[in-house]
Amino acid sequence: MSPRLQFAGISKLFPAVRALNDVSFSVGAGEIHGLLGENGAGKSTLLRILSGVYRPTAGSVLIDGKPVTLANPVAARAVGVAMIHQELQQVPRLSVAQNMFLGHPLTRGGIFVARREQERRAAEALAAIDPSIDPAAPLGTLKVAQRQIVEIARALLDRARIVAMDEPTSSLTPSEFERLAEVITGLARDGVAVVYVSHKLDEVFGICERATIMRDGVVVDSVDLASLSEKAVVAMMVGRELAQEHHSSHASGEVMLSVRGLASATKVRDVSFDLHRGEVLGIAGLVGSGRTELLRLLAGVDRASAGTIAIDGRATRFSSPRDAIAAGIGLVPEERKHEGIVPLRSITSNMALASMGVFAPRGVIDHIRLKQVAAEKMSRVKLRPFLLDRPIRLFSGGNQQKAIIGRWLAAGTRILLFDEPTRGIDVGAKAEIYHLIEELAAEGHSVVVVSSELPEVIRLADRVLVMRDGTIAAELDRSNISEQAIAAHAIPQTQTPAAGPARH
Amino acid sequence: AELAPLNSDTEKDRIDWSQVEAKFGALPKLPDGTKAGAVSKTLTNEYWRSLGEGYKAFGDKVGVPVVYQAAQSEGDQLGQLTIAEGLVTQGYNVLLVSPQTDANLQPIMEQAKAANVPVVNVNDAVIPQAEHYVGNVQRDNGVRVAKWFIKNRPNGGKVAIIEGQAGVYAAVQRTDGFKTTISESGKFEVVASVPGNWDRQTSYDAATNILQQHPGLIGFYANNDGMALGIVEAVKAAGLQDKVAVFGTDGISDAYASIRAGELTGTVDSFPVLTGEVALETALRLVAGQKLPRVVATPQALITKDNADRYSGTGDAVRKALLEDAAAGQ
Amino acid sequence: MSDTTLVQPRAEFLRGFSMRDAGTLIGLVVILAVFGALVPGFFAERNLINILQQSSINACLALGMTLVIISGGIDLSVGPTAALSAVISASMLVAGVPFPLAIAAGFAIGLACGLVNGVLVAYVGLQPFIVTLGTLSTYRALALIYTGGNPVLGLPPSFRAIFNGSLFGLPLAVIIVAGVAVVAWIVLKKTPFGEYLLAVGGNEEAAYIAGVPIARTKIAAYMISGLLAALAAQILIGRLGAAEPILGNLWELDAIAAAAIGGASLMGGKGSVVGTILGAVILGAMRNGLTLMNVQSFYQLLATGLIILAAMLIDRVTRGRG
Amino acid sequence: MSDTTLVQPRAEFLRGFSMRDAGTLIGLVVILAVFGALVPGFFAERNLINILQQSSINACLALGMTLVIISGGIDLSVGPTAALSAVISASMLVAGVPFPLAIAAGFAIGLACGLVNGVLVAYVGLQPFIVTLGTLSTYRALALIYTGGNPVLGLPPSFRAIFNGSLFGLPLAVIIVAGVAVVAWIVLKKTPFGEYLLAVGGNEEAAYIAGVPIARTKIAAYMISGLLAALAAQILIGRLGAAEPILGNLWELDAIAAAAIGGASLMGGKGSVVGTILGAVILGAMRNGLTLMNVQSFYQLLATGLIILAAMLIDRVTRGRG
Ligand SMILES: Nc1ncnc2c1ncn2[C@@H]1O[C@H](COP(=O)(O)OP(=O)(O)OP(=O)(O)O)[C@@H](O)[C@H]1O
Ligand SMILES: Nc1ncnc2c1ncn2[C@@H]1O[C@H](COP(=O)(O)OP(=O)(O)OP(=O)(O)O)[C@@H](O)[C@H]1O
Ligand SMILES: [Mg+2]
Ligand SMILES: [Mg+2]
Repeated sequence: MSPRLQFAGISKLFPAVRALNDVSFSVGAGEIHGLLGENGAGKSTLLRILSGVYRPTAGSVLIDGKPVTLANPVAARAVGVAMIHQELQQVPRLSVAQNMFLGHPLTRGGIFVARREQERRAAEALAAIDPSIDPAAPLGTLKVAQRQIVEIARALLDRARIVAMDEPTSSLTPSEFERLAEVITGLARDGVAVVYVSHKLDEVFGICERATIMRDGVVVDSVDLASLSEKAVVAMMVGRELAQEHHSSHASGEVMLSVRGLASATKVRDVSFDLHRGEVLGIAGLVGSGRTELLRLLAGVDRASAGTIAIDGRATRFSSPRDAIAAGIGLVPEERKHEGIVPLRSITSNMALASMGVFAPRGVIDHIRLKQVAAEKMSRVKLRPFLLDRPIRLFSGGNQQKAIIGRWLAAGTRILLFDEPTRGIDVGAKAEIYHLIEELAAEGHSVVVVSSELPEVIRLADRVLVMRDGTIAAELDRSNISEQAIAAHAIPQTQTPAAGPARH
Repeated sequence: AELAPLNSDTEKDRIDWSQVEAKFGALPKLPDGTKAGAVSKTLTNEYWRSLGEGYKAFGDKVGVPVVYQAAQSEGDQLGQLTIAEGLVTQGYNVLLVSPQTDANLQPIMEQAKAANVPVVNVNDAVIPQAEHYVGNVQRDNGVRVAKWFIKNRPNGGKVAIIEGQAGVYAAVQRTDGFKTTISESGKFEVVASVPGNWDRQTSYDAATNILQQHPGLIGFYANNDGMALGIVEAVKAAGLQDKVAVFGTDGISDAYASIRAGELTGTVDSFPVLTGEVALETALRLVAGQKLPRVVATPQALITKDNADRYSGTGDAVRKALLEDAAAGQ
Repeated sequence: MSDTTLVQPRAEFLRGFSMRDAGTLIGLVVILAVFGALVPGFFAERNLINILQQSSINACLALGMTLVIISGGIDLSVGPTAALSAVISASMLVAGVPFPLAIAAGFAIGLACGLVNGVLVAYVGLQPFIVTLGTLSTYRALALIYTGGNPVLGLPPSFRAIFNGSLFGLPLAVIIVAGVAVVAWIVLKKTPFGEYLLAVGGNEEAAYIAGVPIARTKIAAYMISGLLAALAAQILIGRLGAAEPILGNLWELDAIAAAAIGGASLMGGKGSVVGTILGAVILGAMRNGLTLMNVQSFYQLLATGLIILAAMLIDRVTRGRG
Repeated sequence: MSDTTLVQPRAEFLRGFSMRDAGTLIGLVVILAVFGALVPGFFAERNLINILQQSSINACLALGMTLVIISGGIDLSVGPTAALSAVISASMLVAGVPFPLAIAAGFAIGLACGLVNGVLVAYVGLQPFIVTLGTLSTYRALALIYTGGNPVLGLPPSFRAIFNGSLFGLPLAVIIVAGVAVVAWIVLKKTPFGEYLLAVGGNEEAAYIAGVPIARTKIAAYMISGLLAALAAQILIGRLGAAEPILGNLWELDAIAAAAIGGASLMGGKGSVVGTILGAVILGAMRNGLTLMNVQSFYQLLATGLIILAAMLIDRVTRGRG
């Protein structure tokens, strides 16, 4: 019997980039197939071909042994392909349900949108993962994690034969993943072929029997995961062994940043802490506990309603990010596409944006110097492909993130605030970024890392602040940091702490 | 009976402004509280401001208050309709309208009729249903300039026309009058007839291009004075002021100044102040119940350096000069 | 999640009438109050009807413009589209063609003009502003060439009566446009097409991936705009009794102003039928009030500019950033 | 990481002259070729200089417009800004104020007009289209009120000589505008402000977080647009010898057309100085050619529309989607 889904010799050429080269593998009905690879390996490109967004330069896609023409997303949907895109593809002004049914609305008599019916069906689909999401709410009022859940639920509505998921959990918590895993295994039981892309290897090992590993646009191998260790898979992805890194602390006693009684108009209240030179401070907490908002206050993006921020002992007031940047603070934001990059501009321009004064000491940009610095910083963050003049929108998410980190390196920032620094970033790059963060700390930078991935916090932080309901619920020093301890403080007291950092 | 659509240039039921008093006597006494409302195209053109001055002047003379409004720009058709409708609702006894186009004030004719308010169409665009029209013959503007060329440039030559906004009545008529008359003489060639959109800069550029392509050109006719003054600058910039005659239309004060300075060759003045006076007088005679011919023709004259002074004195002096012209049958 | 408040059903009416529309309404109320205080007779029934009638043509165009703007486009060619439709309908009427046929021909012209705009935007991928700037000249030129620049006169009185009558004391034009507004509201709020418009203007890529027919949605928006321009043309020639090739000069600016005052964002993805109608009435009331106050035209122009800015400011203040 | 070939340095000239500009250039060449074939003397040196001179004012405005468009805005008020600047400079000149002072006053007016636009857009957060639609009326009204609607005549010939002269056979206006273009090119390509403009128009939120002074960048763009409108006004009154309050009518459309033909995207974040200049010359060559061919006015209007569309199409075809 022919496999449900088969890629046969797929190649894709973009101007100046060969994103895919002769990719072939297949996925059987009822199989959950992992697709692994570093940033830029070509995973999203392959899935975008499957979902009709791109057309392959060569090769074909076969479903149940028959070649199919995937000329556009409608055609792909028609042959039973549903896809969750890596970048959230949503219309903020429409409701959750409208977004889920966009392009194929339920109607009454073919004329009017059957709103109630859509909302009912949407609620059903959402219920499997997060029943708290209101299908009638405008999508724009949801948080990233909820928006991602909506995206997943949308794919479930289709009752497709093939479901492709491109990093569906990048903003989700482990407990949300668990519910998603149940949904996915349910799909597989019903005979759906699932292609699952994630940089979180534990997830892939958790739900996939088989996986295809890609590197630089080619298939390295399709393997049975049961017979392999994570380490071996990682080695295949990155083409080398990743050294097991251990935490090392560079914190000094010198206070760099001192926050007292900080509050925002909306969520954050009474936050006080010190950040030392060379320290990596982790901030953990549930979704919506106010971590992002706290970072935005520190970075001058939002204005504080009360409290003080002192840098090197001097009290400062930020009325815009400019002030914070001048004081040596830089934010690597959570929503890269909307808050991080200027899509049409080159890597170099994106990098230089925060430090124009440095590159143009006399009003005119010193392009020679700019290029040198860009080359230097981008090789430090290991940009791939190394095309500094190429618009950043053409890079994979992980590489966009590297450019944003490079931005702060170029600006000589002393205090770096990372909001979910490795969301959507592969194991290799992740290790690079961890390493980078440690290097920065060792050089005397101070770093704040907000992360929903507890292993990440544990790996990096010298000290962890746990946020709950907009304020700091606990402070854990290195010796006390553990997943259990963090979870215990993150969850509102009235609930019984479950094992692991469960939320909701 | 249905009125035949008005053509102000050819209507037979007409009277020259100079004959009105002779035929219909002095202005009769008006009902108490008579007030007149007037709306014209735009105040951004001196011509229409002068017309308003004429209304005001005559209104002051006979003790009738006049409200004078204009649309915000030339071509603002619905805005002008709104203004005119406002005047009807406010209960003016007579309306003087200078419509943007032949049609845009048509509803006013009906509303005014229902309210028993006479309407006088003053100059330029012609409402076909208008029962009363005061103004000059648009075509005649062009004819007069053409005649000047035929008389003063007996050897003929190449001439060019810079037109107003495409499709506007006055522009079409003036252009046609000039073109037909000068072509009939057989000695002249109209080498260009292109739009200047009532705009000085556009006319300047067009004139520059025409002069460059036809170095032997002997004259320009422009549909208004603003454009003519733009052409004058282009002619000066090309160093051809002695060879190229430039004519405008309207007789605004800048045109007079330029004529006196020897730059603009001439303009066809249609005496807007006087036109305003005559128009309001006509309107008030209607209010008083007189039956007047459908068209009251107002004067115009070709102004050149030779006669500029004769037509640019005070209101009364000009009136006298024009009455003399009328008597002399010019 | 504690936001259960959001799930409670709201009345359908309130769904249609957003916070943003409330801002526009406040703007209208302020302007009406000011004129009411300054102009005696401003609130007379006759004058209020005048305001509605005088706003109706702009409102009609602005509704089409709103849909185009929501789709992320703009239609500068509405005036010339109306002119072309008007002269062709009118010359057929004068030639004795039956009304329904002549009117249908006018509508067909409007649809065709919109189709050309839409195809150039959606399939060829040109920028809406520049496409409709080009067709603005082209359609106007066609109308002028077709008529030789002359107005088409002598429309049958019975035709004029269609668009010129009254019903329950309201001008038919007002009723027709109100009907159009209701349909537009339903289309935007209740039909897949309305969703597609919002999606295409709000996030074209997401809409494409979701399978929204991008090109067809955009083309339909321009065709509706063309159709409504043709309808405005019929109303106007009914009122004027003549069709001129230069009719509709600068209509696009008023229509865009009405849509923008009503909350449409020229970045696309946002706009309100109710707001647009309020915006058109704000502009109409302003013109009417200034005329009744006998404000000299230069100062009227000044007031026009300032009131547009003021309407936007009031709205801005009442709804906060966003 | 094998794509090192792409990192090789290209000549700086080629960097400034992008693929997109090549598309515009081809459009220009096609239009020149057509007119050259149809109009004898079109390629005469004198005529080519005429074309440049006649394009210079629009090019000047379009450069400012390009910066505003890149920042994600639009400036409809350039014409009235120019008019206000012109009548104030001119009346000072006529009153005997020394040239530098009168010219400086004109420039100050331009900057002030731009400042008002910029503040309303950047600080108050209103939509650029509607803000400048409002100031379009407001500034025009101020110019009309200031002059009572009359042109200001009798500019000193020595003043006129400043903007009206020639250098190396080229009109001074052309040289001035070329200089402005070079400066604009440098600003856009070589200065932080240029990067800020592109970033603000490309992704305002990201630019803000990266520390770009959003408000100041936008305001500066509008002020430059105002300043260049004032410069265009000085050139024009030098040429015409009179300053009219109605000067600059519809300038905004030509300027936007030039910028759009040259590749500026009205969505912001994209635009080219070279392209804009080519766009202005395309429009200028078209007007010139049509006049020389003595095309009748209706057909000129038709040709104007069609050529704008053709220029966009040629460009579109030569560069592919995007
Ligand atoms: N539209 C495009 N034009 C040009 N190049 C592209 C385009 N889209 C993707 N690429 C390039 O193709 C390569 C593969 O990218 P892709 O997004 O498929 O990677 P990925 O494996 O999904 O990475 P990530 O894990 O970061 O999501 C990258 O080098 C990327 O820069
Ligand atoms: N009620 C809300 N409506 C709309 N946006 C919200 C709301 N609450 C929070 N946000 C936005 O969602 C983002 C995350 O919010 P917050 O700082 O509260 O959470 P967090 O602890 O960082 O959690 P996470 O980033 O994991 O979602 C921020 O950008 C914030 O502005
Ligand atoms: Mg990807
Ligand atoms: Mg967060």
